[in-house]
Amino acid sequence: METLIDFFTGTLGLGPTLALSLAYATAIGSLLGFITVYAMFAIWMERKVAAHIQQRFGPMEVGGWHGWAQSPADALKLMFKEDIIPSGANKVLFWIAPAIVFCGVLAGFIAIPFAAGVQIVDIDLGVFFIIAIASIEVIGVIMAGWSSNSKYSLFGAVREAAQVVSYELPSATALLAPILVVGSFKLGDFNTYQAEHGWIIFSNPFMWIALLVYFIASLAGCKRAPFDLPEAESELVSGFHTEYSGMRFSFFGLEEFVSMLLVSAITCTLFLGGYTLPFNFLDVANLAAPFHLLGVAVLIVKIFAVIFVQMWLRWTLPRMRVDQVMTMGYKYLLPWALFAVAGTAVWHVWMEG
Amino acid sequence: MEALEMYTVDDRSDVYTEELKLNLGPQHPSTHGVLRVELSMDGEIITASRCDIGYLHRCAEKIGENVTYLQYTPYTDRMDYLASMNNNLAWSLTVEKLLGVEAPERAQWLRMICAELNRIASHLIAFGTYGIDIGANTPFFYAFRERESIMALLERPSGARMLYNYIQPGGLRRDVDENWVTDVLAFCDDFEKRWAEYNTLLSNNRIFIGRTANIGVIPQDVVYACGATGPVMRGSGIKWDLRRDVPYLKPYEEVDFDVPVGEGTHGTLGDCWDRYWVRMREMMESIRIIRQGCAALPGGEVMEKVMKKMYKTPLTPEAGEAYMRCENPRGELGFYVVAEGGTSPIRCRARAPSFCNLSLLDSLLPGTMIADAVAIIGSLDIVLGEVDR
Amino acid sequence: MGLLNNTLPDNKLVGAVDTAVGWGRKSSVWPMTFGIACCAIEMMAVFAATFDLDRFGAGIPRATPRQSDLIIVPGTVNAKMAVRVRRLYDQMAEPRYVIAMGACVCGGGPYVKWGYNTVKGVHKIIPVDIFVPGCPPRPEALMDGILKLREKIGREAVFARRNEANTQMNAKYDAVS
Amino acid sequence: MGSVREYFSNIANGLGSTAKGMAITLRHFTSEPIITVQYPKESLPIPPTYRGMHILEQEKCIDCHLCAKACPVDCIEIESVKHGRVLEWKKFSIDYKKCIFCEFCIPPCPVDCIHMTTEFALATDNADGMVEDMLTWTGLRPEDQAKLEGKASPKKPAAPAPAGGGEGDARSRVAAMLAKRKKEEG
Amino acid sequence: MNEQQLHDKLRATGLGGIGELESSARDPFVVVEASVLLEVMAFLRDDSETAMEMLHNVTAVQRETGFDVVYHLCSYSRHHSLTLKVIVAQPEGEAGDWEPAVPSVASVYPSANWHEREQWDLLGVRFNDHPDFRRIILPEEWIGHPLRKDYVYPSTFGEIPLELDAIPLYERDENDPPKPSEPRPAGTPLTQPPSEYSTRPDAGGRAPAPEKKGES
Repeated sequence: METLIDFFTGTLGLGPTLALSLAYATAIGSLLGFITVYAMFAIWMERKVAAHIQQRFGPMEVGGWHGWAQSPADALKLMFKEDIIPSGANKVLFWIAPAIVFCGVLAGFIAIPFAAGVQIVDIDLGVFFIIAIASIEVIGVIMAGWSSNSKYSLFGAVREAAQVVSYELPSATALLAPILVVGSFKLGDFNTYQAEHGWIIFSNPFMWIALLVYFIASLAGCKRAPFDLPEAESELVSGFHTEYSGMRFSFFGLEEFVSMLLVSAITCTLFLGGYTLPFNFLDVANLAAPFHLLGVAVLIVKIFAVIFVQMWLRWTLPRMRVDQVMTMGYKYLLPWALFAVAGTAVWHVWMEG
Repeated sequence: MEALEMYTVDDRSDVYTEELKLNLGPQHPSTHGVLRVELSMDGEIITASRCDIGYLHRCAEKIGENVTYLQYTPYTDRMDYLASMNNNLAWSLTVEKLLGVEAPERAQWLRMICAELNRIASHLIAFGTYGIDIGANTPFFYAFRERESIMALLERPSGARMLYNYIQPGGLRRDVDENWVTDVLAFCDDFEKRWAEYNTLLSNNRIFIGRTANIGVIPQDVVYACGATGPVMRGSGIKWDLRRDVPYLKPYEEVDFDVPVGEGTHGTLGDCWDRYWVRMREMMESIRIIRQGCAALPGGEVMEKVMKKMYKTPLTPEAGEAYMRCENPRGELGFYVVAEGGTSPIRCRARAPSFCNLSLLDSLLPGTMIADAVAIIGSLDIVLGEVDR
Repeated sequence: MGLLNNTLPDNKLVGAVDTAVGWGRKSSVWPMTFGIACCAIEMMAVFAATFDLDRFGAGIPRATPRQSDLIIVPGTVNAKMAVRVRRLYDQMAEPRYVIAMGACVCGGGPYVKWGYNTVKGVHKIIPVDIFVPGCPPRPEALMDGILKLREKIGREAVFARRNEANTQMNAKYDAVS
Repeated sequence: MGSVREYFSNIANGLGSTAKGMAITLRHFTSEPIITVQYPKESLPIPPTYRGMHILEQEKCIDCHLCAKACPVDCIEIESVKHGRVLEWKKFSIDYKKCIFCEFCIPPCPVDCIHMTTEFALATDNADGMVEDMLTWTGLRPEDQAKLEGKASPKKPAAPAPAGGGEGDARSRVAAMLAKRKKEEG
Repeated sequence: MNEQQLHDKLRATGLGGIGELESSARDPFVVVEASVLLEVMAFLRDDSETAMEMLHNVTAVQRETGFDVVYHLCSYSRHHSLTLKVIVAQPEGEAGDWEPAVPSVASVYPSANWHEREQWDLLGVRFNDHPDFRRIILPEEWIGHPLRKDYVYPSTFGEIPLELDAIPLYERDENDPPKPSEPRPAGTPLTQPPSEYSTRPDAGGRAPAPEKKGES
């Protein structure tokens, strides 16, 4: 972000406020561009992964090789669909809900460091900022569920509220373990720490439990795999977005994949060494100017590995019931998260001591 | 401690709550067709439920009274469209009982093999759609992969993929081609490997067991009271199978197979998991039957000579009535035919197993959640073509 | 919308938009999980692995009528079900297409003579785009029907389905729903 | 104590069965062959006994209406004028809106002239486009007129002009199948 | 126990109204009086020797002289089954919509609940003191009982056209909207004539005589 500001003030000689706003504009614009392209690719990837697991081809005929143009075609079609607002619906809430859901998840990307300098703002409370912002999405979902005046979407919204709120507890506690090791909340420090000391996941055995707990809690956070109760396909017809059609529905579809991206980015940055290679192989953090963008590529490869595991889980496991999701959250994940944090603390005190 | 009581709300008299009427409507991903269940809900818990059927009523019994005996066979296909070979078998046996005719030896063995193949295909669909009801989409695709090979096998002699019209009164439409039996045996060997795969994928999955154990428990007296038969009855521990206890086809006496019964392995006896597990084990029993059937397949004619003329002039059995029960994948299908000498019966009643199994639903649903309701409907494995006829 | 409906001149630009949007709609037709009878099992076979419909982008069956563009009516529609089919069709978002799958909904099928409560052909209650006869039609026959529907969608103008003729036709249907 | 043991067995069982299930799906993802039949390019092998669209060998047909009577849904309509032994064909149509492909019209035919082919692609977009006409020629052929007037009919081979139907639709494919079947017998 | 021993046990109970065992038919049946039906059923179910656990099937058959309701009972522990018949003769007075009445056995065998509702729905056989007596398969507002021999096929149900060559709704023109079928006043027999272009069986809804179709 600083390089952008220097570029605008230095070479173009603009005033500081104009340069700052232009820098933020370009940064957020490129972030939005990356996210939409990523989302389209992720939807296509999900359909191909699902297809090959089920021994079929998935999208083939649309576009050229292996149906690469499938997601743009879906987006184009959804744009020209009729935008239905149900008669009994609460118009304002119905109209604004997808926007809130999408912004809630998009705001989390401010603190994610994609490469050495490539980060919009290195917020001090980085990790907890992301978790807090990502929970705004629940408000949007409840709005969507309540305002579309259909019983199924109301059930979906209420389930969503119960599930996501109760899964923030174990996910936040599980993230305490890496924070203990690094000693700061800023995501930039995580990368520098992991550049010198190697990946946090290998720092002590309890970290594996923290990673597993966080991974499961993040699945519930973005309504995926065994926890896709809010839009349970077979029970609640289509959950909270039953009444949405056309472009509004595509926002909900996009939001699911963007929250997967956000959650995988956090997992990679905190546990799997951000944009650094395993034994700081190429010392990516402080390479020369144009090459430090290699970090972005490293981070994206790791993100897609984590996303592949999420997709792989979705097409294997059945769905849990609402009360089972709650018992798992409070009885199984939370105690193990605390155990992992306590274990890490004891381990480090004993190692340094 | 009493300070704590002050805060707990014991009597909910002043708390105003309202019953929510929910329509598990005719178009719903997991009602296995067009069944509508009116649920009144208290939050996620169902307090009362009432089934509303008739969305697929296709006047089967009125057609029975206007169409000749042979021409009614395709309509029996369309009653339980997942096990149409077994329906044809039940109808043909009823007409043969009415006429006092016996199908030739080879036809009876081929009927048994085709009926068992169709039973496996029907149980595969029950397994696949039950996976989707509980949320796992992949078992559905593996189940349909096996089902396609069964349909290809049954397509060769009968000529159709799903509604066969192959078993007709007096025998079979035509004989099977020569390497049909070897292909059937090849399918049986391949199926055993796949079956083990299904179990690791779904049956022993902890989440699946959590979703189906101890849910929708049917005690044995309710089974008798509501007239539930087939896997629903065997799931509750009653060891009864028409193929073994009242053999309606001679080959069933010469073939040895055992009748899988629910044992309450995960949770109490008679829950959804037991019914599901009975169906899975019945698939392996059918494989055993098919292997023994293929080994002992006699040669000879396939269609009774005196019945060959029924294609040209319709059958006219003399006055009388006949009631025949056969073991369908979903339970005991009974045809009650009253004939008075014409070319078509004056009354042709089908006692559909899904119709009786579904009458259990109203007593099972209250007290469960929607996710369990979906699991219970899936475990009863109803087919609406048969419920509404 | 009224302005855009019928004042668009037919020139290169509008033609190009039509083909582009037509390609978009054609290559992502989302059917509805709506199964009535035996044809529904053959429709499930079309979604399954052997005849994968996802190859044409139509592989995500949506459960709600709002998000689905294509309603395949597989199985006999009787008097009690006709009102529901009609309501489902009304709830679908506008560029919506109908495939009548199976002889029962093409023109009565096996229940044409003695069916006292079956609707002889679903085109009597909702406008049908493609008829796929067969009892039940093979999965390949349904895919043949879907391919023909895709060509028909590809040729359609962007707002073809929103002009007056279409809305009047639907208005006549309000009697049923 | 029992609940603690059950607590840990739940965890072990859950993780174990999930891992085994994921192993299977991974094996399917990597090594299992894809079994999709890409319809427009390839198609499943259809057995000859398949019950698809009908074919009529018109020369053999003696207009006895037995197939029309045997049909449970009366979807076969036959109209022809009898001039002694010669038939002047008006119409022999099968209404595929009603036909349930039950093959009851095949056995009663005394001269065995109606068969079922393996043709299944009948999708059309007009409501009454599903009434397929089975005739290869209508009215009287030249040799029929000759027979009528009593002259010796010239011995030129009957060239049945396939009535109507472009290349793509089902009728022409059935006509081609009819010609192929005649070659096999002839 | 075969049917004969079952019949002797029934006779041994001393209940009146139990007819002869019709052993000549393929499934030997016993004709039972409507009044004594409930006690016979309760006895067959509770007696340890007969132990008829399940009522397999309830069917009503319309004959020229009236209706008979057939009950198939079967025992799973004793491996035997029995058929009971209740014959309700049609009094000469009424014609058309006369409804035979038979006591409901839903109190003894709950499975009869749905079977009896279906027989009422399709054949119009009334079952007295049935717990939840309404149509099960046909819509609530359906007129008439379709399986009756003299049933006339309706041409529309409310607005929905049920005829083969009815005009599709979108081809109707506004100026002559379809006349809504006025509701039939209660009690009047179902005599609306089939519309002129209907291919319904010939007038009166009677199924065409078989010889017209099958015999050649």
